[in-house]
Amino acid sequence: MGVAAVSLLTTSGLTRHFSGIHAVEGVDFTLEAGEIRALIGSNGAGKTTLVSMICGRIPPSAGEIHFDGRDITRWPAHRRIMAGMAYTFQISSIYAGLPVFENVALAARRKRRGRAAEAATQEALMRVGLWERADQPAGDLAYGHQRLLEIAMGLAQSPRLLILDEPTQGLSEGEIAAFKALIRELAPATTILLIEHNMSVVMELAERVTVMDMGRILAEGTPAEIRANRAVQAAYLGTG
Amino acid sequence: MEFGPYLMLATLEGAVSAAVLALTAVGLSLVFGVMRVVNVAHGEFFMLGAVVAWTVAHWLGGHPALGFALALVVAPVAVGGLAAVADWLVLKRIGYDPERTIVATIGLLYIIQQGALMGFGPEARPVEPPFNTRLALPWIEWGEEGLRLVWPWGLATTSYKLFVILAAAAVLLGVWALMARSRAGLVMQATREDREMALAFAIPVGRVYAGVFGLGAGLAALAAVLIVPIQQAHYLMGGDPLLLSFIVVIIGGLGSLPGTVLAAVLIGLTDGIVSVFFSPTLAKILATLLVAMVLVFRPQGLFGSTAR
Amino acid sequence: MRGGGARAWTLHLAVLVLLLAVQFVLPAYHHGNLARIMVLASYAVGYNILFGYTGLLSLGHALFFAAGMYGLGLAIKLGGWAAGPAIVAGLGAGLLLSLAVGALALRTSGVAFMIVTLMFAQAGYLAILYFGAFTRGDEGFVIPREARMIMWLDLADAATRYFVALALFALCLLFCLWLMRQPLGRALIAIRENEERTEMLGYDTFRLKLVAVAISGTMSAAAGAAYALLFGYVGASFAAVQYSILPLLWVLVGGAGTVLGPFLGTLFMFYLIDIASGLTTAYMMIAGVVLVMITLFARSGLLGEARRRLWGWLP
Amino acid sequence: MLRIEAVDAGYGRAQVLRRFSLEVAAGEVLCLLGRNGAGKTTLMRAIMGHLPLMGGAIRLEGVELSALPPHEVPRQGVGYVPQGRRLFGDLTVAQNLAIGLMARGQGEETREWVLGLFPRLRERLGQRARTLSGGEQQMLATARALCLRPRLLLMDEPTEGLQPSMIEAIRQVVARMRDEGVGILLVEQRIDAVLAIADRVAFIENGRGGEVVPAEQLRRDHALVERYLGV
Repeated sequence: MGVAAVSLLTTSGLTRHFSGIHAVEGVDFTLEAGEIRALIGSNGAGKTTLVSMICGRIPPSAGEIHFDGRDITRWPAHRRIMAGMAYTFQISSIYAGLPVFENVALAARRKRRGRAAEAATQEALMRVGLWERADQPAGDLAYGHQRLLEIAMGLAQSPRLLILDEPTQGLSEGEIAAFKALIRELAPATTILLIEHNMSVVMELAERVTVMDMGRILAEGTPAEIRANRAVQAAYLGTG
Repeated sequence: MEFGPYLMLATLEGAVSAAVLALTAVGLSLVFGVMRVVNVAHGEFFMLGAVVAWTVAHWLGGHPALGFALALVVAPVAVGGLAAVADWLVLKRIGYDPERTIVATIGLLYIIQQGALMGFGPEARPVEPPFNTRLALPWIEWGEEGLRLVWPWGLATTSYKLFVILAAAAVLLGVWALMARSRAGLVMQATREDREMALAFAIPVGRVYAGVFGLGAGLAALAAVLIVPIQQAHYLMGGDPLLLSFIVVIIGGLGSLPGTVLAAVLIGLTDGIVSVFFSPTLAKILATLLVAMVLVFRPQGLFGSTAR
Repeated sequence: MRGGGARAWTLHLAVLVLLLAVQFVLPAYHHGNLARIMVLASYAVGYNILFGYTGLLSLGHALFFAAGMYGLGLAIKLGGWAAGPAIVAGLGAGLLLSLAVGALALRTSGVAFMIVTLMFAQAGYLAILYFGAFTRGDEGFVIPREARMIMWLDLADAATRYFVALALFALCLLFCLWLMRQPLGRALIAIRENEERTEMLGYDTFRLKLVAVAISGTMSAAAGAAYALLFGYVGASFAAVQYSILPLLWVLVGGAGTVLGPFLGTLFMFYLIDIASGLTTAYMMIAGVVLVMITLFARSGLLGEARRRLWGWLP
Repeated sequence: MLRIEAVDAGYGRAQVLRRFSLEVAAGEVLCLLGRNGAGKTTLMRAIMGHLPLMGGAIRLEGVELSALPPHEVPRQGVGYVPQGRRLFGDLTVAQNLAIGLMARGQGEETREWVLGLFPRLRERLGQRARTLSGGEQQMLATARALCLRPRLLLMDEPTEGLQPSMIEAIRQVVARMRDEGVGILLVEQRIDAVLAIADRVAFIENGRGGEVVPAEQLRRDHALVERYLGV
């Protein structure tokens, strides 16, 4: 067949309908190993639905998903995670009743045991700056810290593909700067797919940007190309 | 008796239990539909209805029709009122959390059941039917000179049993009219669909909940008043109606009124017919397993359309 | 939950030592009661693994308790087995039934899960009545004294009975304490706290829940088998819905998701009902009032409240 | 008219609004701008009483809304068009309107007035709300709120996912309400939608109130938008 390089993730014709509404319509999306990709678009454009299908939270109505050369369309979520995906939720979904340490340890234990899991937990918590709070109940953390905890849970899984759904929402300026530095450290060992509203984060981090509108991919390109794209300005920035 | 007439007799008996079951189950379904909680004490409200009916009839004396007529009014109102109070005192305070509601209503079940044991005693007590004419029924037979009507011995029902069927049908029609045609029905439907939006349109959701809980219990009590001249009042009589109502509500599709009535007729008739021909225990085992399987493989019920 | 390990083990071992010691000072009546409570508490510990730690509310555990009881009882009565192999039969029955029920019921969740488990248990109860020719239905049957021997141990003897009940209880308690410090136990707690998140961390939540049902069901069966063996009676009332609700009640009273809570709850309710039944025939009313009061005022039960307010390290 | 005074609100232990203050005058459209998660919908729910306040107060012409039980708030003349419309989907268009009319005891006259504003709905009276198109659903959600003859109208992303013609229709009705003296608090994401309708714009960031500026200023000063939205 002569496929030259296998992309880390491809979707073809991926579609999802919710009671008649086409949330995502025939999306062909490709992610190369090692890149940092941003996914942008206005509310309701279908970004979260698309990544939810990629990581198996919701089944697609039609289409296929390939990860690392394998057809994972029908895999349950946990199997995709074990194959190397990690997903952080848009609205932070943590174990509010458990200590911060245990939150991350649960993530680390999927691939490691005992001391190794504890070490990975500690490392992830130190990376996001939450190590001092390891023994607090996670529900007592401030909103911004809960977002960081989500990211730490993603890191602790040492994923090959890290999907971050609006990670900087609710973070302060200083925390956003630290987040950017962290993501730069992770690539290219980890491929990163980022849903983001904060344009400064998108423009500074992403190598390529994909724009969605009304369930379809509207444009794709480097940040500079996207910034210059009239169609994107009209649909997303609303200043066309 | 031959098979045909026998089947007809079984069907009639089944229709009586179907009628009473439909009333009871619609009460449970209403509570589940609007409030999204399962009331495990529903069977005890049924039992209370029977106990109140006996008490009213016993105190009033005179012609049985008098006591019965009074009980038809007093029992649903009293039991419904008690349920509304329980809603206010307990369920409202736990925020209608589905799991805690189940635990709390199990508690209510024990309290009501044991309260009845203390107040009413362990005996089964009969209530005299207001009228009870025996009606012999005809059967059609192929004779030597073609079709003819025969009156087989034993094929009979009573005027009271026919009344039960008609009364239940009338009440169900009333419930349907209430839900589909009245302002109160509109308010209940709006509350069921979106509690918060109901509040945003000035619907006092707390009072609607108390009212629905009371109405559900009242329907169970009414069903019990209808059946008690046939079955006797007993403090443990709530178990079977609860289980059967569960079955009916699940098969009919949780919270759907037409589905519930349809399922009640189906289950009531099958129960009546099957227990005439087979062991009632075996019938119950099969019905229970069937319901469990329906919930596992078709959670929207046999007659429900789609899951929400 | 890091640390606190040594303290927790010390506390639980101390409780077991205390239970070992009190038998020498207790009057015969309470001595017998405590043996019974320890067997029932083992049932509650098993129930708690599913309800308290995994967050699955079953209303059908009487089925597993009865599976242990009848598995053992029928093996002795019909098969003429000795007590030892009969225990294995009881445990096996509990394991198989819990796997089957779990595989089906876990396709549902929340209220539907409660109802499905309730229905399966009800079917089991009715089956016991239906096959009255073998089970003697409501009446039940007595296990003869000569069958209640394990090697040289005479289980009908009060002192032996107490020791065996304590051994069973200690086994269940320490197993639970150990399990909840293992990755498996932690994953079960994670499912209770946030199932979707747990799935998205790569855990096969269905399989884990099935394992929880199986552990919980088998432990319940062990308690059922022990009850039959120690007290010599097998009856359908142990399969009725009441015996599904009782462990829920005990666990709620003592504190769901605490290791010692089920024992405390069983002890408390046993004596509450014991005292109440001296006063009135309607002693189950006490259980009803307690259930309502717990849902209203003490969501986390005796030990749960203690953990929340006083000792955060309590397992 | 509407005074939000140093409101604290949130869910459980997570506080979303922090000492948030804002005023809406009669006859103006005030747009609330902020990123996802900034607390806009939380503010709407707090005004409606769906979320108990942890501190502060909300008053409508002197009446303390935050002291009323939630179902009394609409009776004070507060109409709510929530995000995602949240119609009573199993009920018909006519029944949805009937529930709106019931709230403040409005009669036939109000119904005719509302149907006059949205003639499309008149053709759909017997249809179930969930079978309407997205634009019609938004019309119905707006019409249902107008059935209260509100003094204050809360609209949460009313143009989300709509076609331009529908957006225009909604916008015209909003302008008309404003001219009749209704105070309108509008949450929007798209700058163009905001600029087209707003009199004033208030910013919200991490649950705290930011600047409140005339919409005019926003048209000129794009740096302001970038600061709050990062666009």
